[in-house]
Amino acid sequence: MIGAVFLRDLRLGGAGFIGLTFFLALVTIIPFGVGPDLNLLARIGPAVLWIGALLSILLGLDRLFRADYEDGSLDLLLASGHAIEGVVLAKVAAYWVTTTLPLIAAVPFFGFFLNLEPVAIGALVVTMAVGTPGLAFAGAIGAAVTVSLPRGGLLLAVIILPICIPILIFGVTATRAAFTDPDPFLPPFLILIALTLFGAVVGLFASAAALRTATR
Amino acid sequence: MIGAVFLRDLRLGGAGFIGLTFFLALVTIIPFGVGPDLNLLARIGPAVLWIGALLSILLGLDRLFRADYEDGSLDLLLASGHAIEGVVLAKVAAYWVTTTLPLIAAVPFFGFFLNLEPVAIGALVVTMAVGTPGLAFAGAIGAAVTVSLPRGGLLLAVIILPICIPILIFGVTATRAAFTDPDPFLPPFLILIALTLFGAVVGLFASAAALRTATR
Amino acid sequence: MQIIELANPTRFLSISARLMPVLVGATAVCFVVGLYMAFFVAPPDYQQGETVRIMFLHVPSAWLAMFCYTIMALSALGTLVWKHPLADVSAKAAAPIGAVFTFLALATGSLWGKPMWGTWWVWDARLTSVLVLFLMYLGLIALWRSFDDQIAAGRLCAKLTLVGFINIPIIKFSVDWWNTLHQPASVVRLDGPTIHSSILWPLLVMALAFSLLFLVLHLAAMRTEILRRRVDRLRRLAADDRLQQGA
Amino acid sequence: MPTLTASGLACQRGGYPVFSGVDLEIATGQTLQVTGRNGSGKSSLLRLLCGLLEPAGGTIRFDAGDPEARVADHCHYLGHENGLKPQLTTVDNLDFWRKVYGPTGKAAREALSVVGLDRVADLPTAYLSAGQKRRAAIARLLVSNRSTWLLDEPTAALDRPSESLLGEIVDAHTRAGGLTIVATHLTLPFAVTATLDLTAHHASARVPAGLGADQ
Amino acid sequence: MPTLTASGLACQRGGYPVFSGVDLEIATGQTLQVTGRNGSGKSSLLRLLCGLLEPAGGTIRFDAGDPEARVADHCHYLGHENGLKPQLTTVDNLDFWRKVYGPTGKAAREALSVVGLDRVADLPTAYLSAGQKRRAAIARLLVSNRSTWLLDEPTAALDRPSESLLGEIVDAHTRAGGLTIVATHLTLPFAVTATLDLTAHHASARVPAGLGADQ
Ligand code: HEM
Ligand SMILES: Nc1ncnc2c1ncn2[C@@H]1O[C@H](COP(=O)(O)OP(=O)(O)OP(=O)(O)O)[C@@H](O)[C@H]1O
Ligand SMILES: Nc1ncnc2c1ncn2[C@@H]1O[C@H](COP(=O)(O)OP(=O)(O)OP(=O)(O)O)[C@@H](O)[C@H]1O
Ligand SMILES: [Mg+2]
Ligand SMILES: [Mg+2]
Repeated sequence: MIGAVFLRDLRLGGAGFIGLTFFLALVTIIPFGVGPDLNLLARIGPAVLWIGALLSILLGLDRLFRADYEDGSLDLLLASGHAIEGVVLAKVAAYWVTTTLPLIAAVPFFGFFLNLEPVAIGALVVTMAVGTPGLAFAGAIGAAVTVSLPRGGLLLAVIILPICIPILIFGVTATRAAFTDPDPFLPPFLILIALTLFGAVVGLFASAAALRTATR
Repeated sequence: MIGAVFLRDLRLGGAGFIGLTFFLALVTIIPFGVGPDLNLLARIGPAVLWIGALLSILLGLDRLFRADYEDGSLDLLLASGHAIEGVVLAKVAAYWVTTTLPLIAAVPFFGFFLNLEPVAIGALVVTMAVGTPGLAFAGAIGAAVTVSLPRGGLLLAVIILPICIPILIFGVTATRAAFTDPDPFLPPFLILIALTLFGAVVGLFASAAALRTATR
Repeated sequence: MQIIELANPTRFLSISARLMPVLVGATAVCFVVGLYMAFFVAPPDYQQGETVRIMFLHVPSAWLAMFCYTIMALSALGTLVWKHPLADVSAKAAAPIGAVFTFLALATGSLWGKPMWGTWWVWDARLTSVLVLFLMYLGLIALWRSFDDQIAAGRLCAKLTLVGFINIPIIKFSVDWWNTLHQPASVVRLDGPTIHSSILWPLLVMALAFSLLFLVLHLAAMRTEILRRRVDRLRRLAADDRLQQGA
Repeated sequence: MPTLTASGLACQRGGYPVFSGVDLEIATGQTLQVTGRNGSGKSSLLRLLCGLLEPAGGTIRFDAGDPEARVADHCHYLGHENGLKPQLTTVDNLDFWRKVYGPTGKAAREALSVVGLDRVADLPTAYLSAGQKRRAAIARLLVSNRSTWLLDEPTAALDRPSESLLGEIVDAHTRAGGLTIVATHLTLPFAVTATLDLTAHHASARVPAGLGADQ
Repeated sequence: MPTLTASGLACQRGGYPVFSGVDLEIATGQTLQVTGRNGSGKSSLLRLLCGLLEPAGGTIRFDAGDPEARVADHCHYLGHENGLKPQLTTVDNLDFWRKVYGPTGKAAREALSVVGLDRVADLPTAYLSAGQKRRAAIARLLVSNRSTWLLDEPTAALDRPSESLLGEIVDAHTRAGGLTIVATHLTLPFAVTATLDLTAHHASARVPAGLGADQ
């Protein structure tokens, strides 16, 4: 069942583009914002890309469960005897693959825009690959809580942003540590892994519980 | 009719309360990423606020026409003998008033968090007031297109980006010019005005056309 | 039927109605005494001068900001575990009050920050985590207000409240875990208060006054919420066709 | 005195022909029932008439004095969806449509009391049951006087008493000289002047329009 | 041989009691029709049975050999919404549900041809008319063999011929030993073993639960 939901959501995909659009817009205008200072740009580059990833994950989340809720698929999935957690897992995984994976793949390209060193780009790809699934799962809580509301988008973002802050902090810290010398990369990176795992577990169960309430 | 649609959408749009909270959340996460350096924050502040405005416009965009499409109001409005352009105008105006106007009004407050100078704050208010309507109209095209095509995501990106990025660039450049000395404020600002007008006209007619096909 | 007996909002309404005048009186007395002590009894700080008096507003509001969220988290447990209807009402009523106290803590803190640190705002761990707390209050308020169905709203907000509770220890221990400008705890700590009694006493009285104020506001908000829900229910009943048959 | 005439009307949806060669004529004070199997194009025909779809062939003529008149300027369309915002009260919803269609008919409250919804007029529409919502949508026909009513499955979700209420409303409209076209496969609670069965006009084999006859 | 028994079932929605004291028992090869006025809780009862809602009181027992069995593991639920993705073709939609429910029944195409949709099998579901979509949802019941069918207004939007088709499908299911519970206020195109009228179990005065015993 998990596989079927995952594959279907991959095919339906689509939501990813708006995130990518936004990401592109963000990366393009930051250089105009900071002015022509390449060193500064390189310094804040990792943070910009991380924040961009977080925000573009937010952008499509609104429709994560809502489409299924509105056309009755969610009811059917829940009444099919399968665990809701499986449904959440499959949907979040598909969401991550369609929205965030392209972003991560594009990081080398964006990094070039922002004048990042190769090490920094490498570190970004690694930390983002590890950290963004945590963000997606945490975001799923917001998507599940607001699934029955007529206008979810902004509310969802408000609810989710505070929860995502720890992952953001350690993602950026680890990336920075990778290319600034004295700081060790491993400790923040391990914390990031722990946070993602924690976020995934909490997100999985909390959003499953919230979905159960929402279809009541 | 335009007045009726505008007023109804204002009422449905609810308070700008959520929008403001979202903006606050956004501003809060920036220092987590780039670090708490107040000088740096002051430099990227205008770009951050502009990005925030773009984001808050994008976040609710999905539902701009979709809600009316799904509950049948859009059919009724189109079958009432009125021009669709009027409907689009009213809805985008109401959308802008509910999502972006509160943000612009609150820019002085957020400027204080980001350590912006008064001149920068003033310039931001002016450029955002001029530029964001253009973003909203450009976004309306995307919203209209996705109503008719379930998988309009890519199209949306392709349409929105070429209009939004120039507006963002000139908005940020004009703001920076206002508080960095040698650069003149007027040229980028005039371009910004021209871009907004262009975006508004194109957005109005393109989204009206897209909506006409959506109800086919 | 047991749920009705267990909850008994009617009894809650009558008891709280009787308690209310007493509580309001006690709050007023505490505030008068506390403010008097804070402004006339407590000595000005040799270093900070008169600005130290902001502390008597700042510290209690900061405590209450955290306390209020704790109350909400406990209420959330009540909603999820015992399905107690009053727990819903309590959580919903506490959110705006908590937001106000948090705002007070932020406002007084930054007023104090200007003379002390030379800036209204810095992005340090303590300050930022309080700002995040403020955001969570606002998010929960927005979420509550978005729902028509109060039962569903109660359960969903309860889950979210519990998820957000991690922030409370972060606020409390941020000063110990990270280097910050903000000063570490001197009253509420394991090895007892380290602060001089001429300041400690006014502070404690003010804290009591704030707590009583919270209690009064919370009870009042809960009463309003219960009555509001009853009105709402009556309106829904009016919409029920089957009842109109008889009417 | 309006007349609505269509001749040789053809409809395509998503590139597929749905029906073709449909002729109809309906004059003031008449009611036309459109029937047909699922997918025969009943809803599509109504949408063609009110301009939500463009005909793939044939012509629609609407004579109402003014030569510029389009059906859309003179019609009420009742679709599958009710066009009510759940957050607004029922009376506010109707008031909105009254402004959009022109405030030439009954006041919103009055229209609601005609369909027996006066007691719920000030409740958010979300609180209403499916049948009550449908009645509120029917009340929309009364807030503005328009000569042509295009009703798509108007009795969906209505219980018996509400159905006969609808019958009275349509009868009154007919007596006042209005035209009504109703698409439904259920029996209607009012008198019908003529019936058009779309199954007969069904585009024979549902061949994709561009692809040639041998597919 | 499954049996589904419920006793003293009570339901609350949004804090309001909807019905209480509902007993029902249905065994293999039987069909139960649930009737009642609008809002009496027909849909809610089905959702209770398949576990989408939690009962406010009473018990549901499902005997199907295995003591761990829940209704959800053995049921097909047909709700108001069809659960079809407009972007996917009809056959892909069915294939998806076949994987979710377990591929124990007919192949997707075969099921579609049973409900007479073979010609539109490869069209995006968005292009189907209301009745065609409903038929596609009915075809879902055939792609996986499950003993208990919970059908909520299955005939909504169906024309006469499709209605009798549904009748045949349910009859075949009954003959094969399945249980069927149908919530509807319309007459059904198949034989019914028993009828449960929810209006009789209506929570007496609709007193709000919880917050206002004295109201
Ligand atoms: C907006 C800025 C500020 C915020 C958000 C803030 C927040 C807090 C919080 C949450 C507490 C309670 C801590 C606990 O119970 O452990 C607290 C206590 C305290 N704050 Fe602030 N604060 C701010 C600014 C300041 C400033 C500028 C000063 C003065 C230098 C200050 C001095 C204190 C003191 C003395 C305490 C009592 C600590 C104790 O004795 O336990 N705060 N503040
Ligand atoms: N948006 C659409 N795009 C493409 N084709 C469509 C669309 N909507 C409907 N169709 C097709 O047009 C045909 C007619 O549909 P229509 O909804 O008019 O039928 P109907 O007679 O109203 O049927 P029902 O009784 O089910 O309501 C159907 O075969 C359907 O497949
Ligand atoms: N999501 C919900 N939240 C709160 N109350 C609800 C919800 N859904 C339904 N109700 C209420 O529960 C009652 C029963 O609804 P239900 O949908 O079960 O009725 P029904 O018998 O299926 O009616 P219909 O014939 O209109 O389909 C109604 O009074 C309705 O107002
Ligand atoms: Mg139709
Ligand atoms: Mg029902």
